[in-house]
Amino acid sequence: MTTVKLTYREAVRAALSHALATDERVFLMGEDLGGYGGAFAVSLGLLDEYGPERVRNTPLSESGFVGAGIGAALGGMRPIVEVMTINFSLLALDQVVNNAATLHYMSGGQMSVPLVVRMATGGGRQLAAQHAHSLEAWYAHIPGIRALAPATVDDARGMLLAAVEDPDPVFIFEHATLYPLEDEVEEEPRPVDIAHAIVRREGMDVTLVTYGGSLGKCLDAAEQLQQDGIEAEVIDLRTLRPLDMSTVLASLAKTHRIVIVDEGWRTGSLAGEISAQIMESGFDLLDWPVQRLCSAEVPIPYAKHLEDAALPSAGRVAALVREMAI
Amino acid sequence: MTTVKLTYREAVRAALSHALATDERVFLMGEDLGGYGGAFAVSLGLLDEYGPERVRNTPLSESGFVGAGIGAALGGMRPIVEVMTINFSLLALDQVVNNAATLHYMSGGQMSVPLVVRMATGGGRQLAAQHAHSLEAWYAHIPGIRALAPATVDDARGMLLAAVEDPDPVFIFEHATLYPLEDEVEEEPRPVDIAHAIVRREGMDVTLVTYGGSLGKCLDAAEQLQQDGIEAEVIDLRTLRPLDMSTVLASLAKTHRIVIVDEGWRTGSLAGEISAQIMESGFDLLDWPVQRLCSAEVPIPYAKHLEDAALPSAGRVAALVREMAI
Amino acid sequence: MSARAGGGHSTRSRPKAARAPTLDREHGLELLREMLRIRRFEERAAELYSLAKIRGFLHLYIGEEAVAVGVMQALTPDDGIVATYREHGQALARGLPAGSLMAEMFGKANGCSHGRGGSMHFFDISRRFYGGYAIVGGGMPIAVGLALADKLQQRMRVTACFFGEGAVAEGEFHESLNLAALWQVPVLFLCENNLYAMGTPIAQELAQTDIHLRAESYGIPAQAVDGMSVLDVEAAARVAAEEVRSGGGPRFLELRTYRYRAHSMADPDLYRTKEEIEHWRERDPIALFETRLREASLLTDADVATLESDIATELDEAVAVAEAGPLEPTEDLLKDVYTPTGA
Amino acid sequence: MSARAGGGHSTRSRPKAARAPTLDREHGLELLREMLRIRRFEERAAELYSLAKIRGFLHLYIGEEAVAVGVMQALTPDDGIVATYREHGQALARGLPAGSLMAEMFGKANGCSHGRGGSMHFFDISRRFYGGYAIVGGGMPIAVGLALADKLQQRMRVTACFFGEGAVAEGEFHESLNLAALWQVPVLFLCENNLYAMGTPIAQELAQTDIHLRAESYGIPAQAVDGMSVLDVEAAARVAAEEVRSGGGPRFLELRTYRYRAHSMADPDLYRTKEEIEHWRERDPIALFETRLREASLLTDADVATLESDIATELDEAVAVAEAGPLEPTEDLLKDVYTPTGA
Ligand SMILES: Cc1ncc(C[n+]2csc(CCOP(=O)(O)OP(=O)(O)O)c2C)c(N)n1
Ligand SMILES: Cc1ncc(C[n+]2csc(CCOP(=O)(O)OP(=O)(O)O)c2C)c(N)n1
Ligand SMILES: [Mg+2]
Ligand SMILES: [Mg+2]
Repeated sequence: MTTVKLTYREAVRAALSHALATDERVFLMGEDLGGYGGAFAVSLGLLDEYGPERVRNTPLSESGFVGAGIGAALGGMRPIVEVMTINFSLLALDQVVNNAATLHYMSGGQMSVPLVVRMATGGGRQLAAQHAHSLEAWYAHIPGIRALAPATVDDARGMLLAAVEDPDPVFIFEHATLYPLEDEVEEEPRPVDIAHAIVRREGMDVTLVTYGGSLGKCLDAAEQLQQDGIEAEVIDLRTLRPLDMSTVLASLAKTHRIVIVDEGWRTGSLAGEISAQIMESGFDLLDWPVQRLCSAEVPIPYAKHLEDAALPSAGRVAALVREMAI
Repeated sequence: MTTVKLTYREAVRAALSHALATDERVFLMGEDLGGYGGAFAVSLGLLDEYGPERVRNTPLSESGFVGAGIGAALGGMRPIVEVMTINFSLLALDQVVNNAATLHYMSGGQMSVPLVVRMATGGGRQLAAQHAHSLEAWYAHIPGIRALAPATVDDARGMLLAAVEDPDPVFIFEHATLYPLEDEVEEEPRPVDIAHAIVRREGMDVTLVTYGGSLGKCLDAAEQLQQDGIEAEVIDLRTLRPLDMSTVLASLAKTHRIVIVDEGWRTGSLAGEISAQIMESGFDLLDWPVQRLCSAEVPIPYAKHLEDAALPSAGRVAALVREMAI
Repeated sequence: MSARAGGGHSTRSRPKAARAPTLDREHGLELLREMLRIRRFEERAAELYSLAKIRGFLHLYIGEEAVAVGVMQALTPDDGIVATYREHGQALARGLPAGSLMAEMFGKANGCSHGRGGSMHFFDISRRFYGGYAIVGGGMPIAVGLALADKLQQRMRVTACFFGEGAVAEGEFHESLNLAALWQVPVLFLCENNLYAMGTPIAQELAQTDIHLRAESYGIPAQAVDGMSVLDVEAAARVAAEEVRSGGGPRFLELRTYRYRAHSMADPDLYRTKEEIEHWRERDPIALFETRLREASLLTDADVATLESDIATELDEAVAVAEAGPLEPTEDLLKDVYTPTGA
Repeated sequence: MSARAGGGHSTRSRPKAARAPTLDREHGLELLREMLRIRRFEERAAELYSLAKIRGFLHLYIGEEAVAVGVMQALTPDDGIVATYREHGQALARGLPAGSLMAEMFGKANGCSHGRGGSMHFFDISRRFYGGYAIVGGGMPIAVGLALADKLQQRMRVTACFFGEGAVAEGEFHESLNLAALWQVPVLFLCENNLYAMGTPIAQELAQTDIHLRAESYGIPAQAVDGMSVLDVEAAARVAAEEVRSGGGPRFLELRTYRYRAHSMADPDLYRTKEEIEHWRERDPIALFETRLREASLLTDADVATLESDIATELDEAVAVAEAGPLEPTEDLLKDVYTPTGA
């Protein structure tokens, strides 16, 4: 197995390039795919390689081009749409909920919408309240779509390839702080299993469940806890809809304590849903009530110390675990 | 105390009329407030009484007129905006999240947005997947706004009046099946307390927590259960954000068993959030894991038998309670 | 009746009389039959609604038949169609079997959407009938995308996108027209201007009520057409569809029409006068066309009787199909949320 | 440089030369000072960004100063302003203290938004500066609403709404213009057409690149103005603002300008040529105006030296204010999510 070193950004780009090269139905569409290569330069270079028909620069029209992606998917294409950030994706939610998620079911199974929509999510870059939110929980609420949150370089590439093969609308949330992350991956791009969560670190004492931009924080917290002799298991959910609870419950059966770390606002968070499902299916396994660490319920502020205080951190994860009487 | 008999629809209208009559900053804005009196004829007659400046018919432009409502609120008015249904409100979510909910905080407290937005929600009328969803959980996720779900005739009137007095954006979700509901209320319109949930029926054996269109179903279920000798307490949440958990926990301390009934889709539902909060604050009170009854995770279908199967019902609430080994 | 009062179309720019296609007996009968089928179908639907056989929202097209029928003449089976919740006319004219539509409205599994959509959500992909969208304006970006797919795959076909004049105020209208014009995709926009969006007259919806002028501001060739004349509609649609099909980019027709019935069965219709409706009934597309055919000696009383009885038979059968249709098993409630995959 | 290449403004309809206001020394110095203040402020901000004193996104207005300064001449303190994330120029021209802006970008509690907004979200309600919107197009409905409030309360004032040409493609642009025209509210739309939306040239954004023509399609009187000439901008803005203020309904100015710097500090600026930028630098609004004043003998070297040194002092003080400013206590993180009420 030959491996290469890629950044998360390059991994997404490699997947895009692979999809464009191997499936002529694939095309990219989004704002500033031209000169910019997208807001995060993910697709930089692809326009030159594949031309403006297949790497299609769009105007600022989120509802329009997400809807056009749905239509193009119905027309036999495999569009990969980039919405710059999840904050702007609110402009397209009508198309997402009322059309993309609905058409297959409402047409009695006649129509499928093989659409992929990628977007950056999350805070941590001092961009303030119109650029920093994490609304993945909303997408995870919608039947008819899949929601993926690649947290590693390998998943950034492999999940996108799996998404392109999926017959239904898939939404991919790339935490904006991850793009520079570097890792060694297999040279050959290939889809990964998007049906399952994964244990990223094993441990006996407590389970940390997380996804996306918070995975690194949980792994750091696990390091900190190890110094106190606490062995934390870290689960990366990977797919936010449909949720794979079996991996979570298997871990709980071992550790009997669980903390969910989620950058979304606490009330109505995905963390809340997971806690509720544990309530329903893992109640007897619990030695301690499930805990959540989420973002503070504020529009994320610009000032660094305030933003830091608003978002989950490794230190706060570790502190919460230490309170759990282990 | 003089009382009058009003329908839910008339109660909302009475509140609108009262607000228009007593506060000249108030005006109504929404689609078809003219000939139709709004999609549900709630404001019928008010145009004649208050004229087209204060009862303002809008074009189909959800983002535009919700945004204009925010602006008018900043400009010293007290707009009451009607969005026909929560399904169409997706078109306005950018204005809701990125502006209405954010401006007070992000301006360091300089600006307030005293805006009221009303909309119908929910299924049960065979309107299919673009007219039948319950997305209140999404609104309940957003810091900076209040979310109200009047389930009774009295609340339909009094919550709206309280909302108009609130300095921040308030979203009111009126379940579309409630408009014909009739009840006796005090003659004089007055705001009600919107800070607290309320016990609608007392019972010792199990607590049913619900809101909006599901309150009636829970009360019916409680009747059914009584025949089996099970005394159900029924709590109407009333305000979905911020949540009043104290009333829920007080009831739990008495019954030790709880079922949450919520017409939203299960995964990521408000019911999940409440379950998670009970996990965190009421774990030791539980004799049985918290249960949820939500809508099936499908785009709500048109056919009556399928729609019935998808939505919560009194029968299914009762059945779930009976499984709880009381 | 002045434009201001909301009862009439703007006179600032009158619909241009499109060149009439030559009218022979066969074509004349075909157009008349299609319009009558729609009208009788909907009258039947209204009755069945009163009998509670049909539920939910039911939006009738009565008065607007010339639009769907005229446009459909210009389309081939290869072309795609995107419509609204008021789409019975388009569906019938497209050739969806009346029985599958009736069954859909009965909520039966043999309905064109398996009973899951109802009146507002007809789909038939085998006929490239892409629905049935009930969010006003929501179908428009989808039509642009279907057309984009054709362009990318070098298929010379048209996507016909129907919507009401109420949709013109929505942001999605604007984004769709801009995208279509910018990318020069083969979409034919068909604005059914019936002067009202529910109870709101056009003058309270749009600052510029000459909708085709609005379309032109995106650089899309546009034209207003008398939507009560099936021949005018057909003529204009043929020209426009041909231009779209041959790579000329998007085209836009504003079809000026009127609905005689209320917005939906739930609408008490308080926002317009009886006189206004009567005025428009004098321009009834079916009556007008019938007269024209008779005057040209292309139609006899016997022809009409045959048409009516054929249609009555077709509709009786459609209702029977609907009545006899099975309900989707409740156990299948969760089916088809996701597309089944091989694995 | 052709319009196609994205490097120039459309020549199909040239900006009309608005009547120049009489130029006296005092006014000339004022305009020059305001433009220079903006430029020097932003140069300072760029430096401070490199030093990581300022973080997040920083969008510079350099090159576009004539727009904010010219427009602001036409507004009274009673008028309201809605702007975008590229709003330093408007804020300074409006009279927000440079120190409060600098402190905001430093994330300090004495910033105009208490450090919660940063560069993209300046607010100062005491000066009716309503911000600072970073969702493209998102401020436009709000401006319509502010204007509606004025109309409802019979206040004769203007809401000035700034946005870029990129916003023109958004649905919210369309809905806002239609509402404003339909309701005839006193809003002055100010499209800062700098030819690019991030890296996308206008020809890839809009099917109709003559934006003022687009505005006219809503029945809003509109005009293209040379946005590099502060006097042209001022003249056009005075006329338009007066018409708005006196109840004439909305007006629309397309201000043709150019930004010399990258879209934001994060932008490597790969989408346009050095030559194109150089070409535009020859039309630098500050240099042009300085020359004009000198030619009219209204400006001396000493004046310029004084201006520069006054501004340098002002900015030194602003930076000192920012440096010295306190951080909002972390305990106050949850403050002001909701408005405190008496109860
Ligand atoms: C986004 C959205 N807003 C509101 C509605 C409610 N609604 C349904 S039909 C309609 C009027 C549409 O008028 P028009 O587009 O002219 O079509 P017509 O019904 O006249 O054929 C409205 C407001 C909706 N379905 N979708
Ligand atoms: C709705 C939305 N989509 C995308 C973005 C990302 N974005 C920020 S600025 C910008 C370009 C806007 O261009 P324009 O309106 O011309 O203003 P300019 O920056 O040139 O002043 C884009 C695409 C955004 N902020 N909001
Ligand atoms: Mg209409
Ligand atoms: Mg620009």
